[in-house]
Amino acid sequence: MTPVQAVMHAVVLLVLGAVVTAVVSRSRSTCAYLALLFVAAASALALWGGAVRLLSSELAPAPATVAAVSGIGASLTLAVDRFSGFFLLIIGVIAFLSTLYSTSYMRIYQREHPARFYPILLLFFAGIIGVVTVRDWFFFLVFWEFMTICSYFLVIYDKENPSVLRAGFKYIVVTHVATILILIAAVVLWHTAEPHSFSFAASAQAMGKLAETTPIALHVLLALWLIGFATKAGILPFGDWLPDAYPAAPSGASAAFAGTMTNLGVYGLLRIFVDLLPGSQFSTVWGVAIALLGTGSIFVATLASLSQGNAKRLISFCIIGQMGYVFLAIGMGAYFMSSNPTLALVGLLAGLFHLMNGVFYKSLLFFTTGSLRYRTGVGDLGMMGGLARLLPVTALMAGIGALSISGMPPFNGFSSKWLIYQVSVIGGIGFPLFLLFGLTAMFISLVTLAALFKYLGAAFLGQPSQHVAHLTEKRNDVPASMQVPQVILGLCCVAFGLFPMLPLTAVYRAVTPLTTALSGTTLSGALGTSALGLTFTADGAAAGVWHPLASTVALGICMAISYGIARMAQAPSRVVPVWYCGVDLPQRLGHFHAHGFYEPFRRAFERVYVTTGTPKTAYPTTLAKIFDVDAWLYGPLVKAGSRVAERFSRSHVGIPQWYLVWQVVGMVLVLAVLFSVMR
Amino acid sequence: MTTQQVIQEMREKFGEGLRAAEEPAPGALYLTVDKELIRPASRHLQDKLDARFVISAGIDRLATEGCLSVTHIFSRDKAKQFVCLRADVSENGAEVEAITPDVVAAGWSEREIQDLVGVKAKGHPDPRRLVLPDDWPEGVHPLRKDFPYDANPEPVEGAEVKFKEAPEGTSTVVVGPFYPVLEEPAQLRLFVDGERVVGCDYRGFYNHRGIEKLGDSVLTYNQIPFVAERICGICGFIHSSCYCEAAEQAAGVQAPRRARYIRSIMLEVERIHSHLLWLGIAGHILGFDTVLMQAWRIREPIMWLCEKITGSRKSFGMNLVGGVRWDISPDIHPEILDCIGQIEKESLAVVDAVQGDTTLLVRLKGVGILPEEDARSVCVVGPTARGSNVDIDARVDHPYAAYDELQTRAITNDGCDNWARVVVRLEELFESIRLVREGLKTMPDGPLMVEFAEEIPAGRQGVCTVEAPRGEAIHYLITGENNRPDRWRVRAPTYQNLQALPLMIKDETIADVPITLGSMDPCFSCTERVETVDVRTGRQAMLSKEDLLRLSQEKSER
Amino acid sequence: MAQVIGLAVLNLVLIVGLAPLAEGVMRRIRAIVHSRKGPPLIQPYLDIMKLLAKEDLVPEAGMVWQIGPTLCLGAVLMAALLTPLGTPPPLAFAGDAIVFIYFVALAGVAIILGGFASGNPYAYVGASREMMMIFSVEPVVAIALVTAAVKAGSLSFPEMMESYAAAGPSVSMVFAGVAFLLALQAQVGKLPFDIAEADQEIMEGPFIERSGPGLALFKMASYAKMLIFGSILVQIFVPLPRSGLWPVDLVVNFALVGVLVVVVGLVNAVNPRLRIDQSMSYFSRIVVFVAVAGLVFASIGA
Amino acid sequence: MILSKLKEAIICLGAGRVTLPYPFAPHPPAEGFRGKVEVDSEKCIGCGGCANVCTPRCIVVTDPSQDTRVLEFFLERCTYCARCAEVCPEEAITVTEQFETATNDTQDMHIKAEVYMGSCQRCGRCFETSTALDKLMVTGFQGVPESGE
Repeated sequence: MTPVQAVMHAVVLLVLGAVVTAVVSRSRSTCAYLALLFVAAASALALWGGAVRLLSSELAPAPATVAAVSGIGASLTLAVDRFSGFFLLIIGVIAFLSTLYSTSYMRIYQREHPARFYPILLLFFAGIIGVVTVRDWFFFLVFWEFMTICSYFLVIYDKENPSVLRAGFKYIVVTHVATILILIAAVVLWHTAEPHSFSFAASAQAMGKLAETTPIALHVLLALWLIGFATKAGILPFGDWLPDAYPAAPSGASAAFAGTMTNLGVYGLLRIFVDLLPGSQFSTVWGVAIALLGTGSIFVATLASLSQGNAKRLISFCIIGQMGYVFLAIGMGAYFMSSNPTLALVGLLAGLFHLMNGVFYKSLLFFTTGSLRYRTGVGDLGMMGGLARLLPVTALMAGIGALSISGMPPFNGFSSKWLIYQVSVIGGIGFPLFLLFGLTAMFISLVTLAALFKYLGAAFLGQPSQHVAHLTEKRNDVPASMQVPQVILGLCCVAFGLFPMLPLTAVYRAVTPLTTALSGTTLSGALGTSALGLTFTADGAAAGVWHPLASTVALGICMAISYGIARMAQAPSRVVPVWYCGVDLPQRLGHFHAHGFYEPFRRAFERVYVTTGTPKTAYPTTLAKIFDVDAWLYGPLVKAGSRVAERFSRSHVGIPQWYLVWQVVGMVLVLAVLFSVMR
Repeated sequence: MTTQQVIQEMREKFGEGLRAAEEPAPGALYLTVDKELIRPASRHLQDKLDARFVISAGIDRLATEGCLSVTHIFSRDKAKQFVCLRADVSENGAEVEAITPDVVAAGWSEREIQDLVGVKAKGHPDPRRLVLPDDWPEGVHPLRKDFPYDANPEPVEGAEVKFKEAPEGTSTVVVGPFYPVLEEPAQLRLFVDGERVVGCDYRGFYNHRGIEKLGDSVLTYNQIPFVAERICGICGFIHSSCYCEAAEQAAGVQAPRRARYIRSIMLEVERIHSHLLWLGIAGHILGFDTVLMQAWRIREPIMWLCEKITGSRKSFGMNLVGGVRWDISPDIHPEILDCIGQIEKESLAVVDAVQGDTTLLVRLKGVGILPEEDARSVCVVGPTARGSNVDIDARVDHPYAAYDELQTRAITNDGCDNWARVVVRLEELFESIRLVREGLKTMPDGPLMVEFAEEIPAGRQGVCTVEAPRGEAIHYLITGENNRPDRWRVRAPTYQNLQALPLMIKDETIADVPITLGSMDPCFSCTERVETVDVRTGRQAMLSKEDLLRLSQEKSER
Repeated sequence: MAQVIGLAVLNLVLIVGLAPLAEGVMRRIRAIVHSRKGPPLIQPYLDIMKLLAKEDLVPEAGMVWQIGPTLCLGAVLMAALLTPLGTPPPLAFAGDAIVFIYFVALAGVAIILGGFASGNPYAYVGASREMMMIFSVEPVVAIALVTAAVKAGSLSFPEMMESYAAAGPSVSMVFAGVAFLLALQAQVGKLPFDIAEADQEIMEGPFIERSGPGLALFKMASYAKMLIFGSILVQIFVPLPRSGLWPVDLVVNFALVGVLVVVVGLVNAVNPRLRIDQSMSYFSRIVVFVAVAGLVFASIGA
Repeated sequence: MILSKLKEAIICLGAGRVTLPYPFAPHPPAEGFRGKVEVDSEKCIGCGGCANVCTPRCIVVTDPSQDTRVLEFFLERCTYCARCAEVCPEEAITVTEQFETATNDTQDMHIKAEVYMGSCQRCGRCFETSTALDKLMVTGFQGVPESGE
């Protein structure tokens, strides 16, 4: 069985599974376990396919054409190259874990029918697998759209909640704008290609042609792609849907989105800018643009996350920030592709490694928020507190996730961020803007830490609020099927932090075949020969070192020394109540409300990201207005269509007429502009 | 407006409701009204007659006149006059209409009367217990005459004081009773959003020493000055002087001129030391311990001077009703002048340095704002008021001791913030130095004590105010039998100033709360002098509440 | 290997052994400014010994609280192992400037999480302030170190030292050094930046529930930071001629750190505490300006 | 700002060290300091005036027998106002400059003065005779006194 066959089988299995689960959906548990079974099988196939391809020495497998729509030059062409294989591995892991998690988690939705979840989840995975294997823009968009629609239904699963419907509507509008942009770009390339074809190979040629004839048109196309994929990846200002949609979806689905769907934005980006795009000057210019977008997202989204009161919303903003890191790294990698292959390699490695690490801790953090919701029924951080006593394992895993996402050594987030900083500092010597980006990223990783500490501090530590006080008396962690995914991801965070060379090798194998620019580089040439530590070597000189294992052992020894000092005098210890200036305070009054964390800092930066729903501050700066995408772009759309959305989601069928019209009109307009430019 | 005009206007307004009006001594007008009229009469005094609320006193007159009475004392500063508005209620259903809705500043004193004398304030916006301990039984009022001064009622088990609820979305930060910058116990519950204070609630009176009760049940006229001196550890002389002046007023005598000069000089010396002490504390609150150390170093000579003049650094023990015990002999004048000259020089250097210290200024300017209208409505006193541009100063408005001859001025500042209060105090420091010099120069010769021909008759009243470093202290006295007062009412300045704290710290940060509290130079022990038993708070793991209670009682027994 | 272990032991012994002395010197300076006699120089040693033997009072706070002091001192010692003290940093093969910054931040993490875990509202306020101090100060440290890295073309400490010693003084490094010096005051938690502890306001903030050995470890960590950051400042931002004989370099290093201790002690004695928002704006406006100027000069090669 | 810091430094450093070596070196109080009182029971005539003016009531007068009057000073409660010394007609109470009164034994702060007095034949109250001879005459001739009323 070739990888392509494995993938096809996986898709078929998932579609079949969707039908089966829909049929048996009368029983919640049967439905759940059957879904798990199908996903497990499909995941195994995807993993197998991905692993085989990554390990094989074959660089560029021939695409297999399954079906063709000859009239428009589109064909269902599938191929699993190493890059796809890398994504298949991620998809396989996350699909299985999030389905496993959902089997228990979905019990909290007693009102909703399971048929609205499992079959759609399975179709969603099928769509994602399709997206990363297809080699034709037409079918790429088919799978893309399939995935988007499925995810939309997952987002609005809790349909009784009006805010969920609003979030879902915003999501589908925004992502369809992105789809249209990608579609426009595809149509333009189809038009340019001789003969008219949607296939990737043809588009690469078409881009090469455009680069020579009308570079402006190619720039516009690249901008469309960038915006389109950045929207899916959640990069601000286009990814504004993300902090609304992720919290709305059930946690299992959110974890699946965070682990798979957002990453497809990066997949598309790399396909375009590294794989298909010829010509160095384009990657240089757009590399800076991508890095700039990434840095902007890092800055704005992470600062916005500080002021969030809802656990999932807080993490959603952090995720945007982490995507920003990936974009920053990829942007820098693209920038250096023509000038400095080592830096380019390390940049791309850092980006994809960070993406991979992100998959683990982002999904892990969504799982932990789900576990909190599962046990306490609340999602608002202000209503939690002291839950480490109730959910010790979840608390530990949330701690690991928090330290990973904020890049604390020796967890995995640090290893990839360390690489990003290396590239930005050493690359910044030649291009100082990257220094600024790198320092912003460093600063923001502390803000990420702060935001996640808000999550940990408000949810797990301290005194419980009166809402959860009755729960925290005894330990009652979530069921095993929810714990196992958390623990596996937590262990991955630790393991990949301690042994970064292992995943980096995989990333290296995935990314180098994409472009000839990297063909002269080797992993050991860039990051040293040691199997355990990273020695970043730029221009032949060692520029930075990070040896996680040695550092961790040394830290362990230092901690042992500290502990030894502490126990030197054998001081006795005694458990005492918390001291409130000498008064007996009821426990609930010791609860520190999440809203108060970093209040002065939050106040200083609150205008960076303004959301609808909050009263608008009369703040005149253009920065606030620019980032306030809600107000000038999405807000009016959402507002205008909210009633339609309601009907739409209730009926579950069809797409509103006006929306289609808008899509067609918009497409025609943009096409007209493009063609007029190209003439 | 003269006294007659005031009486005239009140009579026109309230007719027969105004039962009596008398002015036994200049500067104190006593009005008695029907209890139904107490609220309109107070409102009229405040709004139309430009009277500032000072304090209320609840008085048990069951034995003499068969009633309980409530006296609200107002000050008409420009007319240099106190107006005491009295209403009587019967013992059954002792209830009188609250004036707090109109006279905001009366909030605490009406609650205090509720606690101690048992006259309910009907319609009080916040009728919670103020003074009595949490576990004090209901219906026991320690300032009633039938309550023995050493009685100790059985504590109520499981009693808990009612605090305000924190607003939604805020956290509670408990400040005190044990808190590093509050040298005395008081509990402030801050409702915070992060660092920002959105509201607060106060619970104090942990330090009750039953001084008023002692004064009208145990001590004699000439013993009270020594207890009054111990109302405060910093401005003790103020209280003993104030008491003596009030008692002299009630007795209808005046201390000799020289004694009054000595009182004035010592009061100013006390102000110098207190302001320097406060400057140090303010520095300490900001973590600027160098200011603490240096301000106290500068202050130290004056403590030695006091020891030299009176025999003690603090608690001078100088005052008696009718005069002072020791002279300030001309031999010591050069030493005093040297000492205050040195202090003036060093203080000027400090002021010069501090004024340009931007790190200090950013912590003080624009923080702890108390706008003038708020300062007037809550009736804050002393530098707290003068820092908000309210020009009241008891030395000017109600001259006592030798201030009719030693002219001073009320030093005001319109900054309304913590820095304004600092500036007012620093200027007052130099003003005090000037007054000491002038007092020494113009002090007349003469006796130190006035001879009393006979015992002070019962039923006389006296009210006097003295400008303490923190603001005006008020002593109100009704003479009684057995060589002791029938009622002795004390109000320390902090009592009134503390009520402005919620306004001052609203929307400030937690970091600014201590310095804002410090900027009014709070003195809790002065504020809390009424109760008869120690409050038992602060449960410790090792000692049970009962153990602590037992220990404290053993300690206070001989 | 033996050399690494030897150097590591030397670093740890020097940092742990001398840190309380530096604190003692600062207390003495404070006392002189206060016109006081002041405690003996060894008082911090006695304090630590006393605390180590005292009963540890534990609120019902769980594991995060328990691990706090150990992690904090452990991370600081780990940072000490990455610090050049005139000698090369013993763990130079395991981490560079970025790793150093993050291990210092890890010490803050221990304080903050421990504070949150103690369940005291004051600890929450304090930990929240500590976090804000970290992200106002750490960027300055990062910018300064990155400036040095840009000048040296490498992020590892030995390379930076060598390259600066070879290249001699430059404008950018002076700016970076000044920025680092200004941040030093906050890094070691001295006035006017002891905002997170602020004993007059929030009673030691995150440490409010700490007592006994736990408090001793936090105190040691905070004392040790003075020597670590002092040495970094001396070694990275002062163009010292190297004698090549490590004991001499070591003595020179500690002599200069001693000067820094006096400076920090003096600033500590003559300042009131700033508010957290004031300190944040101080660092964002003034210090970041100085640091970025250094960076700009560095990128134009000055 | 730098200027004012310098001024502050000058103030601080100009003062030099002001910490006193006390308690390692003695530090006497100013002349006229009111410290612990001393009682000369020889001079005391048992009039009780001191007990009458004592605000903290730390002077207790008891008459255990008809010709003995005991004055007890419980000085741990003393507020050092020196009123007792002021009113004492015989100057039997003097104020010393002793202020180091910390002790582990409360007995150190107790003074007991016994005054032998005559008792009035009529009312039985104690009174002080003008001379010692008179006292002897009063008490000696009466033998062992009976218990008082």
